[in-house]
Amino acid sequence: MKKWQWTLISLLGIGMIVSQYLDFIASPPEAQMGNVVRILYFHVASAIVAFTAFGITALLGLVFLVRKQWIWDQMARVSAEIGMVYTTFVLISGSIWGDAVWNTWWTWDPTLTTTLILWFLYLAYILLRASITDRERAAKVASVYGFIAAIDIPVIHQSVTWWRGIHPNVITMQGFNMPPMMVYTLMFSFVVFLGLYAVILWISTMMAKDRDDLNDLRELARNALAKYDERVGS
Amino acid sequence: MIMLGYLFAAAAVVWVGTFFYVVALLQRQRRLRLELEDVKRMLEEIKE
Amino acid sequence: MSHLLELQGIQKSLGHRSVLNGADLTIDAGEIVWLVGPNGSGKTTLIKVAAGMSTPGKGTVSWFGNRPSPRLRARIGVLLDASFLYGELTAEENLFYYARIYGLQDARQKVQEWLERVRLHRDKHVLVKAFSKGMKQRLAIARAFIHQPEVLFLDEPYDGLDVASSQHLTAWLKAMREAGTGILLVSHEDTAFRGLSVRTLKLSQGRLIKGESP
Amino acid sequence: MNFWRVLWSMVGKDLRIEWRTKQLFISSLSFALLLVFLMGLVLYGSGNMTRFADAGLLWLLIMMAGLFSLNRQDDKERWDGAIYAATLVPTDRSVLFYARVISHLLFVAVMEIVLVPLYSVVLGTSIQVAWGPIILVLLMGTIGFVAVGAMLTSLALTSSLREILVPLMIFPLSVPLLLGAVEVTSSILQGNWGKGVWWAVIGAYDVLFLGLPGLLYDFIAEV
Repeated sequence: MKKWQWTLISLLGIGMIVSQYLDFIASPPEAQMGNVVRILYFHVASAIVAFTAFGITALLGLVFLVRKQWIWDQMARVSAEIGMVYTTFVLISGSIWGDAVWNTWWTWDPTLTTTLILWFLYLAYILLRASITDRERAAKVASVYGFIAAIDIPVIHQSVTWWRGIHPNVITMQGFNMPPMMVYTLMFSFVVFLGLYAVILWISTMMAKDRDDLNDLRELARNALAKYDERVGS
Repeated sequence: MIMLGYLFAAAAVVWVGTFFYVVALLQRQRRLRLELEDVKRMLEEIKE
Repeated sequence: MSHLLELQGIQKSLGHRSVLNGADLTIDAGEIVWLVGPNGSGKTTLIKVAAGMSTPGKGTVSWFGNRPSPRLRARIGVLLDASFLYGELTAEENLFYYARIYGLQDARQKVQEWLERVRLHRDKHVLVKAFSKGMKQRLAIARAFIHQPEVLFLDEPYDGLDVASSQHLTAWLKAMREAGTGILLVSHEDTAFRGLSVRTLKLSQGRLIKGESP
Repeated sequence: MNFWRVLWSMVGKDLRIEWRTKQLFISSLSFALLLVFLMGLVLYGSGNMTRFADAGLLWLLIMMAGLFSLNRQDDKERWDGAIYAATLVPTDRSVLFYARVISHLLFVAVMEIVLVPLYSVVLGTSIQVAWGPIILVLLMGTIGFVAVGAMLTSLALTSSLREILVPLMIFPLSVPLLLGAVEVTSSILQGNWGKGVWWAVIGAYDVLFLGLPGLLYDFIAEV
């Protein structure tokens, strides 16, 4: 491996260890929830990554539609996949949290509901991409869909919030104030998570690009060989 | 109430998993690069 | 004088298979280009790209010296292996629908005219889903020709036609060519249009090269 | 002008085909009717539901009916590639989208005319309390749903999974619309107009999804 890769991995490893230390040892338990609050560092940070990833998918989709360069499409595709994984994390950690704090694995809380809808929306995005063979068309369709889905997310969240507003809301964050140490921990986990996202996005994009290039080159080689055979044959 | 120990272990597992995933990703990427170079070289040879 | 159709450096991949790889083509008024190439060499894809039905990965398409635009689409005609007809409409209704889409002034008259030309006037009230392959093909030809396009893209137009219809088609192509239409023709037949002088191009490895005349 | 001429030709063609193949409409409607009766059966008839559940079930029923229409129209256009001819129209390609919206809307509206009164009878819902608002919310809700659906069918046009993908995309994307429609309908059933904000959500959906696809359509209308 190259030097920058070692540096990157070491940095990542250190970040992870520090984050783990901050989460579980340095930061205090919360007054009412106790140690359960520690899930939050993981949960909220995952959510931030998921939203960022989908936002970037939508943005890069538009860039692709305008500039028509494959790299944007490849990056958008990879970003949606990462976002999907982190949305799953959010749902799982949210359920664990819910069970511990509200004594229920699932509730139709606005944020939870939106996250679940988000999960379905991008599941469809990935399936849509995978089921269209024409590369140009798949990229365009996915860009348009990604953009519309991203526009719809705030609308969905707002409407679900209003919806809950009418019905009794079991979840409140009232009386939840964070001591500075908790704030630092939360901030640090944001940094680590976003850094992790950036690294995975970057490597995966390069891989996606290389894989596409490889397939193109193989095709070229096949054509060139055919031409060569033709010439020798005639 | 969830035990702190379990929580710690679960988080640690996720971290370690992610870490090795990134390492594996880097390695896969490197192998892909090498293969790409290979095909490129082969293409050059064919052209000549 | 600009070309009726000009393709420059067209690239197009389907999946990871690159079908077109820098294809160049020009068609001028009154010219028939016969496109040949083995199965899967990208002839249909080339037509789709040239007709603006599909966007190329790279390269430019121009019609009548301009970028393809909605307005210019009224001046091209396309016939692919799918007929673009509605099974639940009669032959007459299908043609009339397309005549209306193209905004023809004398739509009714044109429809009757073409129904007679393709010898379907007796079956004009029959639903197209009951048509045989040859009848459908004849109707599809009428559908592609009815608005008198200035550039025609024909993918296997002789498919399923009987001898008489083939001769008619050849005669129409000749007449249209004389009227200044540019035609891009894909066909594995070569006897059917023997009477026409055509420029042959071969699609090979995603590029167009000069082919031998029939 | 070109656009309107093409639009009306397309809608006219759809109506003509719809009229000719009545048995398809009738079979879709029969299935929806069956659903209504099944709902009545399992819920043990009238008066067992809150106004809220009432409105919710009604809208789910309508959306199911809408999905029928989408899939059927798609099949019809797909026969021998007529759907691809839309890329050749001598006007803006978004005309295909708008023609679809209008045809679907008519189809679903006719179904609603039969379904909604029947639903109210079978499940003991007192729809007659306010015909005007009910019709308005049905119309606005259906427009939004049909617009989302028409856009998604065009997106999934060449996808090999389209039959399953369209429902998978349509329901998450139209959650606000569904919530708004249910909210307003249940208010109307209780005798008032409901909160303005929900009317606004439905209206916003209509505007957003009638407008956006029109702008983005040229990117997606091709083979």
